[in-house]
Amino acid sequence: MQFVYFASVREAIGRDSEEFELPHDVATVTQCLDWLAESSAQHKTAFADRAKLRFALDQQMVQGDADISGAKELAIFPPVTGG
Amino acid sequence: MQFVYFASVREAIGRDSEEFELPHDVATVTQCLDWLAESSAQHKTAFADRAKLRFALDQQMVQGDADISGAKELAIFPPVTGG
Amino acid sequence: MITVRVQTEFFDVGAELTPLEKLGGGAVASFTGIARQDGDVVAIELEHFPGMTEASLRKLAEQATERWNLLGATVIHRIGRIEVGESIVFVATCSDHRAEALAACSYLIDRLKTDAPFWKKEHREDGRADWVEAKASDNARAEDWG
Amino acid sequence: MITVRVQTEFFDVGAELTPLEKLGGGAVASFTGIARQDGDVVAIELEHFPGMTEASLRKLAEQATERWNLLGATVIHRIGRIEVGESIVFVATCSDHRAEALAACSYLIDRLKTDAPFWKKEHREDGRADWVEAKASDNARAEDWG
Repeated sequence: MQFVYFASVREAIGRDSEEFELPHDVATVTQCLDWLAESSAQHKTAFADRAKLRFALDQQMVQGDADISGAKELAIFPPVTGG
Repeated sequence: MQFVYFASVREAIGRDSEEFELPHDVATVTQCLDWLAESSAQHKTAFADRAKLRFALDQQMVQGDADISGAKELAIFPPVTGG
Repeated sequence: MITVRVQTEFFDVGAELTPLEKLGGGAVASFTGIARQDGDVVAIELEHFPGMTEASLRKLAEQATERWNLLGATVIHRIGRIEVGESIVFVATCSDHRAEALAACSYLIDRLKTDAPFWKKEHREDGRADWVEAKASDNARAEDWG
Repeated sequence: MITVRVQTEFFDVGAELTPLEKLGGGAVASFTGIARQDGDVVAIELEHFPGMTEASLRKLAEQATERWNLLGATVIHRIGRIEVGESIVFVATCSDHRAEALAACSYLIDRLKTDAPFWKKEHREDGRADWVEAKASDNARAEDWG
Protein backbone atom coordinates (compact mmCIF):
# COMPACT_ATOMS: atom_id res chain seq x y z
CA MET A 1 0.00 0.00 0.00
CA GLN A 2 1.11 3.54 -0.80
CA PHE A 3 1.30 5.88 2.19
CA VAL A 4 1.36 9.64 1.65
CA TYR A 5 2.02 12.25 4.30
CA PHE A 6 1.32 15.96 4.45
CA ALA A 7 2.30 18.99 6.51
CA SER A 8 3.52 18.23 10.07
CA VAL A 9 3.15 14.46 9.53
CA ARG A 10 5.33 14.66 6.42
CA GLU A 11 7.94 16.68 8.30
CA ALA A 12 7.93 14.35 11.33
CA ILE A 13 8.40 11.25 9.17
CA GLY A 14 10.86 12.98 6.88
CA ARG A 15 9.34 11.86 3.59
CA ASP A 16 6.37 12.56 1.28
CA SER A 17 5.39 8.96 0.68
CA GLU A 18 6.48 5.36 1.01
CA GLU A 19 5.20 1.93 0.04
CA PHE A 20 4.74 -1.06 2.35
CA GLU A 21 3.28 -4.52 1.98
CA LEU A 22 0.99 -4.85 4.97
CA PRO A 23 0.43 -8.04 7.00
CA HIS A 24 -2.97 -9.61 6.32
CA ASP A 25 -4.23 -8.90 9.85
CA VAL A 26 -3.99 -5.12 9.28
CA ALA A 27 -7.59 -4.33 8.34
CA THR A 28 -8.38 -0.74 9.37
CA VAL A 29 -6.75 2.68 9.16
CA THR A 30 -6.01 2.61 12.90
CA GLN A 31 -4.34 -0.80 12.58
CA CYS A 32 -2.21 0.65 9.73
CA LEU A 33 -1.05 3.40 12.06
CA ASP A 34 -0.25 0.92 14.84
CA TRP A 35 1.80 -1.13 12.39
CA LEU A 36 3.54 1.86 10.76
CA ALA A 37 4.39 3.35 14.19
CA GLU A 38 6.69 0.38 14.74
CA SER A 39 8.70 1.03 11.57
CA SER A 40 10.73 3.95 12.98
CA ALA A 41 11.01 6.40 15.86
CA GLN A 42 9.88 9.13 13.43
CA HIS A 43 6.71 7.24 12.57
CA LYS A 44 6.01 6.65 16.27
CA THR A 45 6.39 10.39 17.00
CA ALA A 46 4.31 11.40 13.97
CA PHE A 47 1.42 9.15 15.02
CA ALA A 48 1.66 9.73 18.80
CA ASP A 49 -1.33 12.05 19.08
CA ARG A 50 -4.06 10.21 17.18
CA ALA A 51 -6.66 12.92 17.87
CA LYS A 52 -4.58 15.24 15.68
CA LEU A 53 -4.56 12.92 12.65
CA ARG A 54 -6.91 12.76 9.70
CA PHE A 55 -7.04 10.17 6.91
CA ALA A 56 -7.94 9.84 3.25
CA LEU A 57 -8.26 6.39 1.71
CA ASP A 58 -7.87 6.58 -2.07
CA GLN A 59 -8.50 10.34 -1.69
CA GLN A 60 -11.74 10.00 0.28
CA MET A 61 -11.78 11.33 3.85
CA VAL A 62 -12.36 8.43 6.28
CA GLN A 63 -12.35 7.74 10.03
CA GLY A 64 -9.82 5.55 11.82
CA ASP A 65 -12.15 2.55 11.82
CA ALA A 66 -12.41 2.50 8.00
CA ASP A 67 -11.72 -0.83 6.29
CA ILE A 68 -8.61 -0.58 4.09
CA SER A 69 -9.23 -3.68 2.01
CA GLY A 70 -8.87 -2.97 -1.71
CA ALA A 71 -7.47 0.51 -1.13
CA LYS A 72 -4.29 1.52 -2.94
CA GLU A 73 -3.37 4.66 -1.01
CA LEU A 74 -3.69 5.91 2.56
CA ALA A 75 -2.96 9.59 3.20
CA ILE A 76 -2.20 10.65 6.76
CA PHE A 77 -2.17 14.31 7.74
CA PRO A 78 -3.14 16.82 10.46
CA PRO A 79 -6.53 18.61 10.42
CA VAL A 80 -6.76 20.83 7.33
CA THR A 81 -6.23 24.60 7.59
CA GLY A 82 -6.88 26.02 4.14
CA GLY A 83 -8.93 29.03 3.14
CA MET B 1 -43.60 73.95 2.27
CA GLN B 2 -41.89 72.19 -0.62
CA PHE B 3 -43.52 68.93 -1.74
CA VAL B 4 -41.54 66.45 -3.82
CA TYR B 5 -42.93 63.38 -5.52
CA PHE B 6 -41.29 60.25 -6.87
CA ALA B 7 -42.12 57.30 -9.11
CA SER B 8 -45.85 56.46 -9.40
CA VAL B 9 -46.80 59.39 -7.14
CA ARG B 10 -44.87 61.80 -9.37
CA GLU B 11 -46.54 60.36 -12.47
CA ALA B 12 -50.06 60.47 -10.94
CA ILE B 13 -49.68 64.11 -9.91
CA GLY B 14 -47.88 65.04 -13.09
CA ARG B 15 -45.06 67.00 -11.53
CA ASP B 16 -41.79 66.50 -9.60
CA SER B 17 -42.41 69.10 -6.95
CA GLU B 18 -44.54 72.06 -5.93
CA GLU B 19 -44.70 74.60 -3.13
CA PHE B 20 -47.72 75.41 -0.95
CA GLU B 21 -48.31 77.58 2.08
CA LEU B 22 -50.18 75.33 4.48
CA PRO B 23 -52.98 76.38 6.82
CA HIS B 24 -51.87 76.53 10.47
CA ASP B 25 -54.07 73.62 11.50
CA VAL B 26 -52.15 71.20 9.23
CA ALA B 27 -49.76 69.67 11.76
CA THR B 28 -48.89 66.13 10.62
CA VAL B 29 -47.87 64.34 7.41
CA THR B 30 -51.30 62.71 7.19
CA GLN B 31 -53.02 66.09 7.55
CA CYS B 32 -50.77 67.40 4.71
CA LEU B 33 -52.01 64.58 2.50
CA ASP B 34 -55.65 65.27 3.42
CA TRP B 35 -55.16 68.93 2.54
CA LEU B 36 -53.17 68.27 -0.68
CA ALA B 37 -55.74 65.69 -1.85
CA GLU B 38 -58.24 68.55 -2.19
CA SER B 39 -55.99 70.55 -4.52
CA SER B 40 -56.71 68.46 -7.65
CA ALA B 41 -58.22 65.21 -8.90
CA GLN B 42 -54.64 64.02 -9.63
CA HIS B 43 -53.59 64.59 -6.02
CA LYS B 44 -56.69 62.80 -4.78
CA THR B 45 -55.90 59.78 -6.99
CA ALA B 46 -52.21 59.77 -6.07
CA PHE B 47 -53.02 59.73 -2.36
CA ALA B 48 -56.03 57.38 -2.51
CA ASP B 49 -54.24 54.29 -1.16
CA ARG B 50 -52.46 55.58 1.92
CA ALA B 51 -51.02 52.14 2.76
CA LYS B 52 -48.93 52.43 -0.44
CA LEU B 53 -47.37 55.76 0.47
CA ARG B 54 -44.12 56.50 2.28
CA PHE B 55 -42.79 59.86 3.47
CA ALA B 56 -39.54 61.68 4.06
CA LEU B 57 -39.51 64.93 6.02
CA ASP B 58 -36.39 66.94 5.22
CA GLN B 59 -34.96 63.69 3.79
CA GLN B 60 -35.63 61.58 6.90
CA MET B 61 -38.08 58.70 6.58
CA VAL B 62 -41.12 59.33 8.82
CA GLN B 63 -44.54 57.85 9.54
CA GLY B 64 -47.85 59.55 8.73
CA ASP B 65 -48.25 60.85 12.28
CA ALA B 66 -44.97 62.79 12.17
CA ASP B 67 -45.14 66.46 13.20
CA ILE B 68 -44.28 68.72 10.24
CA SER B 69 -43.56 71.87 12.21
CA GLY B 70 -40.27 73.45 11.19
CA ALA B 71 -39.84 71.11 8.20
CA LYS B 72 -39.02 72.63 4.80
CA GLU B 73 -39.68 69.65 2.54
CA LEU B 74 -42.05 66.70 2.49
CA ALA B 75 -41.33 63.92 -0.01
CA ILE B 76 -44.17 61.54 -0.90
CA PHE B 77 -43.50 58.29 -2.75
CA PRO B 78 -44.40 54.60 -3.00
CA PRO B 79 -42.45 51.92 -1.09
CA VAL B 80 -38.86 51.81 -2.35
CA THR B 81 -37.72 49.09 -4.79
CA GLY B 82 -33.98 49.58 -5.31
CA GLY B 83 -31.21 47.02 -5.28
CA MET C 1 -13.18 53.53 4.61
CA ILE C 2 -16.69 54.12 3.33
CA THR C 3 -17.38 54.63 -0.37
CA VAL C 4 -20.89 55.45 -1.58
CA ARG C 5 -21.77 56.34 -5.16
CA VAL C 6 -24.95 56.77 -7.19
CA GLN C 7 -24.19 56.87 -10.91
CA THR C 8 -25.54 56.20 -14.38
CA GLU C 9 -22.20 54.73 -15.52
CA PHE C 10 -21.20 51.08 -15.41
CA PHE C 11 -18.98 50.07 -12.50
CA ASP C 12 -15.89 47.86 -12.65
CA VAL C 13 -16.20 45.26 -9.89
CA GLY C 14 -12.51 44.39 -9.96
CA ALA C 15 -11.47 48.02 -9.66
CA GLU C 16 -13.90 48.53 -6.77
CA LEU C 17 -12.64 45.47 -4.87
CA THR C 18 -8.92 46.32 -5.14
CA PRO C 19 -8.88 49.10 -2.50
CA LEU C 20 -10.86 46.92 -0.07
CA GLU C 21 -8.34 44.09 -0.52
CA LYS C 22 -5.55 46.48 0.54
CA LEU C 23 -6.97 47.59 3.89
CA GLY C 24 -5.14 44.90 5.85
CA GLY C 25 -8.21 42.78 6.59
CA GLY C 26 -8.33 39.06 5.95
CA ALA C 27 -11.77 38.97 4.35
CA VAL C 28 -13.50 40.81 1.51
CA ALA C 29 -17.08 39.96 0.55
CA SER C 30 -19.08 41.39 -2.33
CA PHE C 31 -22.52 41.26 -3.86
CA THR C 32 -23.54 42.36 -7.36
CA GLY C 33 -27.19 42.71 -8.31
CA ILE C 34 -27.93 42.29 -12.02
CA ALA C 35 -31.02 43.08 -14.11
CA ARG C 36 -32.20 39.52 -14.54
CA GLN C 37 -33.87 38.03 -17.61
CA ASP C 38 -37.48 37.79 -16.47
CA GLY C 39 -40.35 37.32 -18.91
CA ASP C 40 -40.56 40.07 -21.51
CA VAL C 41 -38.69 42.71 -19.51
CA VAL C 42 -36.01 44.29 -21.69
CA ALA C 43 -34.72 46.98 -19.37
CA ILE C 44 -35.32 48.58 -16.02
CA GLU C 45 -35.25 52.22 -15.11
CA LEU C 46 -34.08 53.44 -11.74
CA GLU C 47 -35.34 56.70 -10.24
CA HIS C 48 -33.96 58.01 -6.96
CA PHE C 49 -34.13 60.91 -4.50
CA PRO C 50 -30.90 62.86 -5.03
CA GLY C 51 -29.18 63.81 -1.79
CA MET C 52 -31.30 61.57 0.39
CA THR C 53 -30.12 58.48 -1.52
CA GLU C 54 -26.43 59.04 -0.85
CA ALA C 55 -27.12 59.93 2.80
CA SER C 56 -29.18 56.79 3.34
CA LEU C 57 -26.54 54.56 1.72
CA ARG C 58 -23.81 56.18 3.81
CA LYS C 59 -25.87 55.66 6.95
CA LEU C 60 -26.28 51.95 6.14
CA ALA C 61 -22.54 51.62 5.49
CA GLU C 62 -21.79 53.35 8.81
CA GLN C 63 -24.20 51.09 10.68
CA ALA C 64 -22.61 47.99 9.11
CA THR C 65 -19.10 49.28 9.87
CA GLU C 66 -19.94 49.71 13.54
CA ARG C 67 -21.89 46.48 13.94
CA TRP C 68 -19.31 44.22 12.27
CA ASN C 69 -16.14 46.20 12.92
CA LEU C 70 -15.48 46.66 9.20
CA LEU C 71 -12.29 48.11 7.78
CA GLY C 72 -14.17 49.20 4.67
CA ALA C 73 -17.58 49.22 2.99
CA THR C 74 -18.53 50.18 -0.56
CA VAL C 75 -22.02 50.73 -1.95
CA ILE C 76 -22.58 51.68 -5.59
CA HIS C 77 -26.02 51.95 -7.16
CA ARG C 78 -26.72 52.77 -10.78
CA ILE C 79 -29.65 54.92 -11.85
CA GLY C 80 -31.35 55.60 -15.19
CA ARG C 81 -32.02 52.97 -17.82
CA ILE C 82 -30.33 49.60 -17.28
CA GLU C 83 -30.62 46.87 -19.92
CA VAL C 84 -31.28 43.27 -18.91
CA GLY C 85 -27.93 41.63 -18.13
CA GLU C 86 -26.34 44.82 -16.82
CA SER C 87 -25.32 45.29 -13.21
CA ILE C 88 -27.49 47.52 -11.00
CA VAL C 89 -25.94 47.51 -7.57
CA PHE C 90 -22.65 46.57 -5.92
CA VAL C 91 -21.96 46.12 -2.23
CA ALA C 92 -18.61 45.09 -0.75
CA THR C 93 -17.12 44.86 2.72
CA CYS C 94 -13.72 44.26 4.28
CA SER C 95 -13.19 42.84 7.75
CA ASP C 96 -10.55 40.91 9.68
CA HIS C 97 -12.64 37.73 9.50
CA ARG C 98 -14.96 36.11 6.98
CA ALA C 99 -18.09 35.85 9.13
CA GLU C 100 -18.18 39.60 9.66
CA ALA C 101 -17.48 40.51 6.02
CA LEU C 102 -20.17 38.14 4.72
CA ALA C 103 -22.82 39.11 7.27
CA ALA C 104 -22.23 42.82 6.68
CA CYS C 105 -22.47 42.31 2.92
CA SER C 106 -25.85 40.57 3.29
CA TYR C 107 -27.03 43.26 5.70
CA LEU C 108 -26.13 46.07 3.29
CA ILE C 109 -28.00 44.65 0.31
CA ASP C 110 -31.00 43.58 2.41
CA ARG C 111 -31.35 46.97 4.09
CA LEU C 112 -30.64 48.91 0.88
CA LYS C 113 -33.71 47.23 -0.64
CA THR C 114 -36.03 48.73 2.00
CA ASP C 115 -34.24 51.85 3.26
CA ALA C 116 -32.76 53.62 0.24
CA PRO C 117 -35.03 55.82 -1.92
CA PHE C 118 -34.82 54.06 -5.28
CA TRP C 119 -37.76 53.10 -7.49
CA LYS C 120 -37.62 50.59 -10.31
CA LYS C 121 -39.69 50.57 -13.47
CA GLU C 122 -39.75 47.59 -15.84
CA HIS C 123 -39.76 48.25 -19.58
CA ARG C 124 -41.30 45.44 -21.64
CA GLU C 125 -40.91 44.26 -25.22
CA ASP C 126 -44.22 45.80 -26.27
CA GLY C 127 -43.23 49.22 -24.95
CA ARG C 128 -45.26 49.03 -21.76
CA ALA C 129 -43.55 50.11 -18.56
CA ASP C 130 -44.68 49.37 -15.00
CA TRP C 131 -43.41 50.37 -11.60
CA VAL C 132 -42.18 47.38 -9.63
CA GLU C 133 -44.14 46.62 -6.47
CA ALA C 134 -42.21 46.35 -3.21
CA LYS C 135 -41.92 42.77 -1.97
CA ALA C 136 -43.08 41.67 1.47
CA SER C 137 -40.21 39.17 1.50
CA ASP C 138 -37.71 42.04 1.19
CA ASN C 139 -39.26 43.77 4.20
CA ALA C 140 -39.12 40.54 6.19
CA ARG C 141 -35.42 40.03 5.37
CA ALA C 142 -34.56 43.63 6.27
CA GLU C 143 -36.42 43.36 9.58
CA ASP C 144 -34.55 40.14 10.44
CA TRP C 145 -31.44 42.27 10.92
CA GLY C 146 -33.15 44.12 13.77
CA MET D 1 -20.99 26.31 -14.54
CA ILE D 2 -18.43 25.15 -12.01
CA THR D 3 -14.86 26.44 -12.05
CA VAL D 4 -12.26 25.04 -9.66
CA ARG D 5 -8.57 25.91 -9.73
CA VAL D 6 -5.56 25.36 -7.49
CA GLN D 7 -2.66 27.56 -8.51
CA THR D 8 0.48 29.35 -7.35
CA GLU D 9 -0.33 32.39 -9.50
CA PHE D 10 -2.27 35.46 -8.40
CA PHE D 11 -5.90 35.58 -9.46
CA ASP D 12 -7.78 38.57 -10.89
CA VAL D 13 -11.03 38.93 -8.99
CA GLY D 14 -12.65 41.12 -11.64
CA ALA D 15 -11.79 38.66 -14.42
CA GLU D 16 -13.17 35.76 -12.35
CA LEU D 17 -16.45 37.56 -11.63
CA THR D 18 -17.18 38.57 -15.22
CA PRO D 19 -18.29 35.12 -16.48
CA LEU D 20 -20.53 34.65 -13.42
CA GLU D 21 -22.20 38.03 -14.10
CA LYS D 22 -23.08 36.82 -17.60
CA LEU D 23 -24.96 33.64 -16.67
CA GLY D 24 -28.36 35.34 -16.63
CA GLY D 25 -28.75 35.29 -12.85
CA GLY D 26 -29.71 38.34 -10.82
CA ALA D 27 -27.18 37.85 -8.03
CA VAL D 28 -23.43 37.28 -7.82
CA ALA D 29 -21.70 36.98 -4.46
CA SER D 30 -18.00 36.63 -3.78
CA PHE D 31 -15.55 36.14 -0.97
CA THR D 32 -11.79 36.74 -1.03
CA GLY D 33 -9.55 35.51 1.77
CA ILE D 34 -6.34 37.48 2.25
CA ALA D 35 -3.16 36.74 4.24
CA ARG D 36 -3.82 39.14 7.09
CA GLN D 37 -1.25 41.18 8.98
CA ASP D 38 -1.04 39.28 12.27
CA GLY D 39 1.81 39.75 14.73
CA ASP D 40 5.21 38.99 13.19
CA VAL D 41 3.94 36.74 10.39
CA VAL D 42 5.49 37.81 7.09
CA ALA D 43 4.17 35.10 4.79
CA ILE D 44 2.20 31.90 4.77
CA GLU D 45 2.90 28.73 2.85
CA LEU D 46 0.14 26.52 1.53
CA GLU D 47 0.63 22.79 1.00
CA HIS D 48 -2.09 20.65 -0.55
CA PHE D 49 -2.93 17.13 -1.69
CA PRO D 50 -2.82 17.27 -5.51
CA GLY D 51 -5.76 15.54 -7.14
CA MET D 52 -7.78 15.21 -3.97
CA THR D 53 -7.84 18.98 -3.49
CA GLU D 54 -9.47 19.73 -6.84
CA ALA D 55 -11.94 16.86 -6.38
CA SER D 56 -12.96 18.06 -2.91
CA LEU D 57 -13.42 21.65 -4.11
CA ARG D 58 -15.48 20.45 -7.07
CA LYS D 59 -17.63 18.34 -4.75
CA LEU D 60 -18.30 21.35 -2.51
CA ALA D 61 -19.22 23.45 -5.55
CA GLU D 62 -21.57 20.72 -6.77
CA GLN D 63 -23.22 20.43 -3.36
CA ALA D 64 -23.72 24.21 -3.21
CA THR D 65 -25.06 24.28 -6.78
CA GLU D 66 -27.68 21.68 -5.95
CA ARG D 67 -28.64 23.06 -2.55
CA TRP D 68 -29.08 26.69 -3.69
CA ASN D 69 -29.91 26.17 -7.34
CA LEU D 70 -26.83 28.06 -8.50
CA LEU D 71 -26.15 29.03 -12.10
CA GLY D 72 -22.44 29.09 -11.39
CA ALA D 73 -19.82 28.59 -8.70
CA THR D 74 -16.10 29.37 -8.74
CA VAL D 75 -13.48 28.28 -6.23
CA ILE D 76 -9.82 29.27 -6.62
CA HIS D 77 -7.17 28.50 -4.02
CA ARG D 78 -3.54 29.53 -4.20
CA ILE D 79 -0.72 27.28 -2.97
CA GLY D 80 2.96 27.85 -2.23
CA ARG D 81 4.34 30.94 -0.52
CA ILE D 82 1.92 33.84 -0.11
CA GLU D 83 3.15 37.14 1.35
CA VAL D 84 1.05 39.02 3.90
CA GLY D 85 -1.43 41.20 2.03
CA GLU D 86 -1.82 38.78 -0.89
CA SER D 87 -5.03 36.94 -1.65
CA ILE D 88 -5.22 33.23 -0.79
CA VAL D 89 -8.67 32.06 -1.75
CA PHE D 90 -11.59 33.22 -3.88
CA VAL D 91 -15.13 31.88 -3.87
CA ALA D 92 -17.98 33.22 -6.00
CA THR D 93 -21.52 32.17 -6.79
CA CYS D 94 -24.28 33.16 -9.20
CA SER D 95 -27.96 32.61 -8.55
CA ASP D 96 -31.29 34.10 -9.55
CA HIS D 97 -31.71 35.70 -6.15
CA ARG D 98 -29.42 37.28 -3.57
CA ALA D 99 -30.25 35.08 -0.58
CA GLU D 100 -29.12 31.94 -2.45
CA ALA D 101 -25.95 33.49 -3.88
CA LEU D 102 -24.88 34.87 -0.49
CA ALA D 103 -25.69 31.71 1.48
CA ALA D 104 -23.88 29.49 -1.03
CA CYS D 105 -20.83 31.77 -0.94
CA SER D 106 -20.69 31.50 2.88
CA TYR D 107 -21.18 27.74 2.68
CA LEU D 108 -18.33 27.29 0.20
CA ILE D 109 -15.75 29.16 2.24
CA ASP D 110 -16.90 27.62 5.55
CA ARG D 111 -16.80 24.07 4.20
CA LEU D 112 -13.56 24.61 2.26
CA LYS D 113 -11.89 25.41 5.60
CA THR D 114 -12.70 21.97 7.01
CA ASP D 115 -13.11 19.71 3.96
CA ALA D 116 -10.36 20.58 1.48
CA PRO D 117 -6.85 19.18 2.02
CA PHE D 118 -4.81 22.35 2.45
CA TRP D 119 -2.30 23.04 5.25
CA LYS D 120 -0.99 26.44 6.18
CA LYS D 121 2.39 27.29 7.65
CA GLU D 122 3.19 30.73 9.05
CA HIS D 123 6.63 32.21 8.37
CA ARG D 124 7.77 34.77 10.95
CA GLU D 125 10.17 37.70 10.90
CA ASP D 126 12.84 35.76 12.78
CA GLY D 127 12.78 32.92 10.25
CA ARG D 128 10.71 30.54 12.36
CA ALA D 129 7.85 28.74 10.66
CA ASP D 130 4.95 26.93 12.34
CA TRP D 131 2.04 24.92 11.06
CA VAL D 132 -1.27 26.63 11.78
CA GLU D 133 -3.56 24.71 14.15
CA ALA D 134 -7.08 23.96 12.96
CA LYS D 135 -9.69 26.10 14.74
CA ALA D 136 -12.62 24.60 16.64
CA SER D 137 -14.68 27.63 15.54
CA ASP D 138 -14.13 26.67 11.88
CA ASN D 139 -15.43 23.16 12.56
CA ALA D 140 -18.47 24.56 14.34
CA ARG D 141 -19.28 26.89 11.42
CA ALA D 142 -18.87 24.09 8.87
CA GLU D 143 -21.12 21.79 10.90
CA ASP D 144 -23.80 24.48 11.14
CA TRP D 145 -24.46 23.90 7.41
CA GLY D 146 -25.49 20.29 8.15
